[in-house]
Amino acid sequence: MTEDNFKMSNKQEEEVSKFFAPENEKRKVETPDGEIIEINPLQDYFSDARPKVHHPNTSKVVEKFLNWARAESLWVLGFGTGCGSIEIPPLLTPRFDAFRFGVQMRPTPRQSNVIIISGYLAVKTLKRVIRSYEQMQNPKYVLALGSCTINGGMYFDSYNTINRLDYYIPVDVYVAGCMPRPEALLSGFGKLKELIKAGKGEKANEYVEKFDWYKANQKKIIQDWNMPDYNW
Amino acid sequence: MNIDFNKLFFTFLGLMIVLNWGLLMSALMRKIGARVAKRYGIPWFQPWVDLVKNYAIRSQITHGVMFYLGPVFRLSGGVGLFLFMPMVFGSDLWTNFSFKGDLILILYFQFFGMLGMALGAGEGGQPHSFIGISRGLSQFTTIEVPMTLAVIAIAVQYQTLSISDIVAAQQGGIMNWTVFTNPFATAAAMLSVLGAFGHSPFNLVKAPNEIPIGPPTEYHGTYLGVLRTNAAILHVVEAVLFMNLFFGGATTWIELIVKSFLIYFWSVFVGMVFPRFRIEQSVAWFLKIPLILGIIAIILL
Amino acid sequence: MKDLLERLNTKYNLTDIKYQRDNLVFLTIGKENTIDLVTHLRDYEGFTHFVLLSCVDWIEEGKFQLTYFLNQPERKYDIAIRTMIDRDNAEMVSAHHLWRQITTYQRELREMYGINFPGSPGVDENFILEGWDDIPPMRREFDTKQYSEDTFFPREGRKTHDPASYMKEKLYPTEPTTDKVNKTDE
Amino acid sequence: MNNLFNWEPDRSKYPTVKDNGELDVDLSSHKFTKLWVGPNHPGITGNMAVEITISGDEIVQAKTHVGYLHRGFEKLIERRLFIQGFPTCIRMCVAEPDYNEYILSKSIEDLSGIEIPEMAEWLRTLALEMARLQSLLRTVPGQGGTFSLGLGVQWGMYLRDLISDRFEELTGARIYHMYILPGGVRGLLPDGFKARMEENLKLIDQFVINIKKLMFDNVIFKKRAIGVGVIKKEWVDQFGIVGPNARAVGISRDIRKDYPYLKYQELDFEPPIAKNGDIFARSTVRYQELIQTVDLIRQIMAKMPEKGDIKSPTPNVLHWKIAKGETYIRSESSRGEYGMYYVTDGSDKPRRINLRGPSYNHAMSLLEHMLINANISDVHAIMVSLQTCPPEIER
Repeated sequence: MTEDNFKMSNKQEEEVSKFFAPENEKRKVETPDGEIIEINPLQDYFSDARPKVHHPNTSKVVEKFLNWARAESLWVLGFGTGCGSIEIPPLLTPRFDAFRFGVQMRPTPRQSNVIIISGYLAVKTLKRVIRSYEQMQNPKYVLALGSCTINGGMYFDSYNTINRLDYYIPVDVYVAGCMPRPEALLSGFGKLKELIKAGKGEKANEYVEKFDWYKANQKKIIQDWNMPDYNW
Repeated sequence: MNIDFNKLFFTFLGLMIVLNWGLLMSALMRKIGARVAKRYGIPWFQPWVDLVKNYAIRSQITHGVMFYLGPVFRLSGGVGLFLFMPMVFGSDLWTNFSFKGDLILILYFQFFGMLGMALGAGEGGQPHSFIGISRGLSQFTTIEVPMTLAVIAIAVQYQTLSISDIVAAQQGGIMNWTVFTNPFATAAAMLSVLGAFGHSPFNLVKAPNEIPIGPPTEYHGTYLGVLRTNAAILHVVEAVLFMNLFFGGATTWIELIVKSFLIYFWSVFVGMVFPRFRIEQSVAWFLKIPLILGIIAIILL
Repeated sequence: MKDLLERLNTKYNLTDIKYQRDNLVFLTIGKENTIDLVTHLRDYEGFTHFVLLSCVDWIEEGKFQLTYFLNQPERKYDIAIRTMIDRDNAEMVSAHHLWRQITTYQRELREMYGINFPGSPGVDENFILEGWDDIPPMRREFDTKQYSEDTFFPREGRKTHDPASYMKEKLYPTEPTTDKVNKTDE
Repeated sequence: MNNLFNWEPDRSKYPTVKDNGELDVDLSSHKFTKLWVGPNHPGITGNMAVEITISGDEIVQAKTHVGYLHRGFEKLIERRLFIQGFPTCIRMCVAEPDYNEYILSKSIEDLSGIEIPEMAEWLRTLALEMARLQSLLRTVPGQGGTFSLGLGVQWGMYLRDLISDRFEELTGARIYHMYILPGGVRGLLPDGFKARMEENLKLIDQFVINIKKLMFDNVIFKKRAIGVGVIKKEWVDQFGIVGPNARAVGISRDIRKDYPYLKYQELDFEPPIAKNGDIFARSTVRYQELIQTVDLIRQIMAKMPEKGDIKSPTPNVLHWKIAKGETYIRSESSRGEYGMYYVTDGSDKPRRINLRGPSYNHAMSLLEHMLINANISDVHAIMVSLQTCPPEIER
């Protein structure tokens, strides 16, 4: 198999990409360093594309069924961002066993639907959380744990932890406490399921609609923003 | 060219049965694992819900053409394996498209999905993917050696390359099964099946908490749904292959379900109590014990 | 312990000696001789375990106090060597060649206090903070609460009321209230 | 003198070293891959990252990145009263919060000259040992978990939850107990505590037998763990290795024995020691410690008095001023020497606190050093065997 067999001419390639997805055309972009480069979105992993709103299915019955499936199969990103992550292992082990409720851990953001922000977020972690959140696919949900995500909790005066999570990413359910017990977390999952089944789990679209506001907030506190604005 | 629509219909029906049984089987295995760990475990319908959820993901991204094709190749590997596998012995309808010499084709199809996946996941650009791919290919190559030896031993023993004929030769009592007539070949193959199913100690392709989760790291939504569909089919069909070759085949669907469950359970059982090998240890292990067993099986013929 | 200090006193100019416990002594030495003393203790007195390198900000005196904690595992002594350096243009001789972990401590002090350790590997790299452009946060003049309120979006707390006046206002709304307290909680 | 310190790893193999001492790692040559293990990685211990460069499966460069959990505790406690520091400081390391409570309370008592009653000392010892038991129930099977032996982890976490229940009875909280406060402890043992604890310890006795069969007698576990991640004896002082990691090399250093605190003098125990310093030796040491901790808890419960004073009088906590002074308090956590440097200046707030966590050395300089020439499969195993805990590195 040589490479030539698969290679289309440049013109063909352009036509194909125009036909399938206009956002995959070649174009010039400005990198975070201020350099202007030409990219081919099909080959390069650089994106300056804004996120898109993905509307729910127009058929209500179908959407209801899909929402039921989404609610019963919550795949959680295994990213322990703060001290709340100490209560995640008990959640998955015999005592509390969240698997009963369709909660499973996934190691990669691509495959997960729920991100648990387990407690306080240092600014350095916030950057990674935003990246992970944006790499997750629509629909996606955020479960914020602990009082630190609500108003800073006991770190209200710390110079390195954020005070309000909902200024940076949209939050579906808050679980209060320091730290919240696994039972509270399970109840939070229950609440999230109710929201999804009622069709209210559309926070991913809300993020897109208020994208500029969120980005402005994020850029205000993350000083060295050396990544594209949106990482898919 | 005349198309046998009756055959096509039953093949498709068989595929659906195999798919659903594969999903149920994976749920059962996870439930058994949970019970050993003193947990209640997932609900039995969880794999179906996961599948629907994955297909219902709204947004999808791509890394290029091969990235699209990776899961497709993988699925065609699984379905191809199914198409040429006689499922129920003695039934004209459930033997799919098996023919004389299908044994060779099936050995090829086992590798096919892996290669397609390698191309697709490689284009994903995630380092974990291609570390997993290189591990998977090197391990699979070594699995093939004892496995092929065992298959050759059986082919020589029964003087045929047709799976249906091999099953036919094993009928008429439990003592006619290959597991008793040719124990060394069976042992070699049953050890290599551990690697084929990808449970611990040979789960270093996906290797949770090492290179999470190997090749499918970048796959999501529909891609992942396709991969999971394929996994469900592949696990059953591979179990059926071993059932046909070594454990006397199945004359009814019930027998097929029981036997494939037991064969798959064997790999889960081993995986429950053994940690994972490193890649060079895994390769060395396959080239030691199963290989020697396979060579003995050849020599004893 | 006492004999050890007598021996050291003949060689070095030690001041401010204070026994916190029988086996823990704090002492002060000039900036020039600090690394010399630490090396001497390590090589000849068996203080092979380096416990801690810390810094205390005495902003009133315009000094940073660096504390080197050494431990003698065989005879179970601890010595804490204090040394005072200037707060402006804070700089100290690097000790990274003595113990491996000192590199990490010096990176932290560089970032948190702005003390420079010329020659220490990777001392200018980011350690904990990322893209920090304010004054080093552990210095006393850095007001973390002010910074937090300015940078992160603080959520207004619950309204608190003075119980007496609030009740009065609720119960007797016609009467004009004089001392209505309506401040926000932190 | 310097040549005695064999700091640089074996670089005789690929890649070549340039004349100026730098490694010839050119990423564009496609011979090397840069890989981030963490912070979003299920195998990482806590929220940290290791940036590794691999050639094939072998690691040629490693660098630890921390700061993802930085909350600025030392700054925060500087602007809180002495008593306000007590609920704040325990969040410094989540796995064993009681050690934070103990070293902070002990520092304040040491500087203001408060003696605590005997009953409080016993209760503190009990709380610390229970915290150690909790931590070991996570780490010992966790080592198997790094090799994908998840079964032991599940069993261990169940028992850990039972000990959490006992903590809840004793202190009212599951994770952040806030039990040991300056001057004593917050409460006596509840009725029937000892009997329920004994029931749980019996389960742990059974678990200890099972985990030996599952892990330490397992062929593949031995194959993965023996000879991997070796710490050499001379590194112990060079890198400041403490606790079980030092004991696995054969150097017996245990704060509980060397600098006895609380009631450890009255307890009968001998810290376990292993020789080889590899992952297997370290997990064996931890396994022996698990058995020993169960025994210690039994001893404490047998020897402690039934009733007694649990709190010494302290000044009014709202106007508590401590004269100028400084001290260093250390204790032996399950990871090793856990100390606090505490400076007061005569005001009602501390001038400076500095936590000395064992992970500070283990996860930074030592891990970076050990990972070179290791296999990529062993990164996680080495990290867990050092028992790194990121929150105590960056506080």
